[in-house]
Amino acid sequence: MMKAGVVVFPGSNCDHDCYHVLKHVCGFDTSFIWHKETDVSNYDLIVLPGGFSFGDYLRCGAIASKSPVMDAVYNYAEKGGLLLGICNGFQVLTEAGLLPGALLKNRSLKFICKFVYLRVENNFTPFTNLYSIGEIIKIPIAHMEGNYYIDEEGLNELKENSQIVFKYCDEYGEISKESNPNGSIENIAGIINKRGNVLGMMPHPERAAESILGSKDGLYLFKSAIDYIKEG
Amino acid sequence: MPKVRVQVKLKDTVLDPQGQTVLGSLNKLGYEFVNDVRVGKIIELDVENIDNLDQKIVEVCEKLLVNPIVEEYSYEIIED
Amino acid sequence: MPKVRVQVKLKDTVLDPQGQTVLGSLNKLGYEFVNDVRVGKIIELDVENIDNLDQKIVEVCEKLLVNPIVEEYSYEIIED
Amino acid sequence: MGVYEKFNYPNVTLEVAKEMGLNEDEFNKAIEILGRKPNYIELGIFAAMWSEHCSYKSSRVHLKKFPTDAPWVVQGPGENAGIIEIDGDICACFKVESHNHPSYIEPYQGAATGVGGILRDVFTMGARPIACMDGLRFGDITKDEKSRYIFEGVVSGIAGYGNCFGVPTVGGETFFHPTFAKNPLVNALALGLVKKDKIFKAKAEGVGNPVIYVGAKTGRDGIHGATMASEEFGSDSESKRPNVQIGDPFKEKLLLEACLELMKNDFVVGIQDMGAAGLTSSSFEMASKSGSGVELYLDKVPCREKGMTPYEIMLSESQERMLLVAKKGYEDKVLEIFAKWDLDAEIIGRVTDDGFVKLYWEGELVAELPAKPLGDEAPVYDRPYKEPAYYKELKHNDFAFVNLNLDKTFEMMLTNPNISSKKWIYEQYDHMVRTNTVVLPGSDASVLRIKGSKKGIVLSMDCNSRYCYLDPYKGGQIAVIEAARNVAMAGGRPLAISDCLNFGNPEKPDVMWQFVKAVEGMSFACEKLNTPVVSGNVSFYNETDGKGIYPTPTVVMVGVLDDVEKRLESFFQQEGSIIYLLGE
Ligand SMILES: Nc1ncnc2c1ncn2[C@@H]1O[C@H](COP(=O)(O)OP(=O)(O)O)[C@@H](O)[C@H]1O
Repeated sequence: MMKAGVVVFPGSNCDHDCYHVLKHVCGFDTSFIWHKETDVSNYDLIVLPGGFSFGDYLRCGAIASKSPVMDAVYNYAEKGGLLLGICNGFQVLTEAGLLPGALLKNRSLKFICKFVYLRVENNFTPFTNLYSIGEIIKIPIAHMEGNYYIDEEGLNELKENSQIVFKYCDEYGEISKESNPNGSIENIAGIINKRGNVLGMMPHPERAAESILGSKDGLYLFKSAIDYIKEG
Repeated sequence: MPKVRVQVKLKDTVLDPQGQTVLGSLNKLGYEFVNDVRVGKIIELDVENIDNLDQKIVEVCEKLLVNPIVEEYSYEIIED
Repeated sequence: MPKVRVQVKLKDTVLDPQGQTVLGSLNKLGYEFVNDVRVGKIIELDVENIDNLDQKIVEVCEKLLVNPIVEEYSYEIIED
Repeated sequence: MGVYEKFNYPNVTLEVAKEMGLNEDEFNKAIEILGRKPNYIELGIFAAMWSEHCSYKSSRVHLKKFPTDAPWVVQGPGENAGIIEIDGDICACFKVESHNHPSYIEPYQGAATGVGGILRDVFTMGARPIACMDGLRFGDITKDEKSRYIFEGVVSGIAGYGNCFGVPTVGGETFFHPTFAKNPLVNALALGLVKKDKIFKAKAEGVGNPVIYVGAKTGRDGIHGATMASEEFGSDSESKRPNVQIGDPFKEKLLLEACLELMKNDFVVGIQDMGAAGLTSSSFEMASKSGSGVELYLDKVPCREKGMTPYEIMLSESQERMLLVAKKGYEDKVLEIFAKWDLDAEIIGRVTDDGFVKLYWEGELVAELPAKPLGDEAPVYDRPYKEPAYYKELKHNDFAFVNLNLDKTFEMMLTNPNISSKKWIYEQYDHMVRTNTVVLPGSDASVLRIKGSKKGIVLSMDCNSRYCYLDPYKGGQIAVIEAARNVAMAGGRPLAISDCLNFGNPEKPDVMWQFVKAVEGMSFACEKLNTPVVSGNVSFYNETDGKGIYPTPTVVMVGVLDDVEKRLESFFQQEGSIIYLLGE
């Protein structure tokens, strides 16, 4: 059976949601990984969930990125393990240096929780192989600091390597200032590392993985990972 | 054009959860030489060289930049 | 016991939405003499008087307090 | 040197008692109960326990009129929150509470700590919070800057606390009217799930069992302002003035997880949060409910600020703290769990059986008070009430609309903040975390699924302050009925309510009349609908410059939906659907 782990920082609050989807919706053998643990070698997929890892004090994800478990997670990723950071998890990944760039306060300076549309920019990743390129999917966001920033050089590199995976758009796929909820550079909502095994995204696929929640579009992200793992 | 640097701090008696969390993290990372942490704000204003600058700055601080119920402030004018 | 005052600012090249919002409100309130605003952080540490204080502070800043991708910092030690 | 000399506590006189908020009768009653004059610390405890906020002295006689029973009621009023059965042994635990005055003083922190307080009420009972709601009242934000500032601060305070804690704020109510300009209302609801056999109560039983303090350190936050006559504390009194309470949602999240982990074990005897009047009300409540006593060693209480005195420690309202009683011999286990979550936990006392709360400071007995009489013999007032003049006048008023220009009226309505969309508010709240919200805010009622059950929980918060002003009896009825109707329209069966009664000064017969009538109207509606009141809160003295607010008895109706797949939203779903108009 495929094994998934959900890292739990003291202020994680989407940990149970991720656990629920991985275990009950996707059928992973799923366990929580406490932030003080130091061995994470035994997983097929590790998720850094959303929330406020350490109250989001100082900078979101900064303190979490220094916790003992992150050394182990770093090594796991170095070895090619599948790693997904959602929302606060994305922030932790940038702070830990596993993904480039940084997440700043939303342009509005306000927390935003709502459904948004995303355009799939790259379906050649372990997390998006079941989507088609240009597909428009509906997934909620819920964050205060989702405004992705990277300098020009970094941005060019992201583009050259097709590391931009999701962009905010409107329901017709239009990418514009209006469809950008937080001021993110070039409407970026999710990126992957060069090697292609570490994905960070602000939107919450686990909140859109059952039809009762109003969208199942996020489910295919997890299913993509399953397919990828199966194919070895 | 002068710059004004306003420092805003939580009053000493007001709980600073952020500072406490940072302190806890630093100590856990082995930086035991840090005994306390308080986090405040610094607001830098580029201003025009008006006559009653001091008075205006105080006004701006008390009207908008500072919440006197929990914060206190000081400022300095840095001529350019 | 010395105090260390660390100032953390967003780099000039990074847009500061908080500063822009403050600027907008100030101008709306009629304080036209303010031309630009940047908001940063000030982190005050109460520290022990260790030998290699400077070195340790730099370490603490680069390891945790500052994100070099978007921020820059300076610090001063205030003896007591 | 004893504590009283050391801290320079003044001699107790009627004047001092009055400064603390006790009147002459109450002061004499305190003397009668003790058989002697209370000392300064004891007097402070009387004042806190007998404050309107803690004792419900003006409302108690009337609250008795509420129906509180039904077969599905597991816990009615009297505990931290009410509990009803939802599906077999799955129960919902909920309560609404006000944080009006603090939100006027400091909107962000006032609202944030209001959310924090109500969440603690729910999880001290063993329930994991799964939803919050907020009922808000402000002045006219289109004209009044200050009201706008309060409004924005309150909304971000609720967001700041709830989002970080990780509970979805799934709905609420917002109303703007000049009557609330200087008395904004912030009513917060929390609802949690608990298994029927896992409910915890505020008990202090078992002689010798340790009393353990957990959570944040104690500071001088929110110590009753009136009691802080400055000279008594020496020259640095400025820094000792009461502080605004600051919320730390991250700490509260740790406290939640630690408490729930602790409660899985059977070595917890009882637990109580430290809300209003902090350590005072929690220790007295625990002792008096169990008919036991407690000894507390106040110098053991973890303090945030230097030089805190026993008086301040007893009356501090610092947030994110709990008091619990564990079985003797399990102290280490308790401390271990809190250490895992990086929280302070300290044994600060033990349970006795003499019916007294005894407070020690460095070995010295500094206060000794009987637990039960302080609660049971608290003053109760049947305050005079009288139909106000305005009511008669309004009755004869003709509200017919004249010269109505439809276009203008329509435009006026759409631009009125009371009618326009509340998206600006609820999009700042994480209303989806925990992935149970299956009808999102924006609909008349919100619906939550329960993982592992077919059923859903339906929630609606309602009150029309204007109706309640025009006719408090009917207004009270309408609040209950509207909430029930909203629940029904989402497909739910209304089961029970929690309420938050916001009124002006109860010492004014006009205000008291509004209160009595509203309670009677609500009672009538609750009886007819068979939806008892299982928890609630009263907030009086919402007055500034002698002007009270429109009476606002906020109602939260909780209902059950037998098949959550059958939930309904209150908007048109499809082109071509047929529209019916029901009723007259
Ligand atoms: N303070 C608030 N917090 C969260 N949701 C709110 C708040 N105020 C209003 N709402 C939501 O906005 C929607 C419309 O509210 P309201 O205009 O009061 O509805 P109605 O007038 O139909 O009762 C509801 O779904 C309600 O839950």
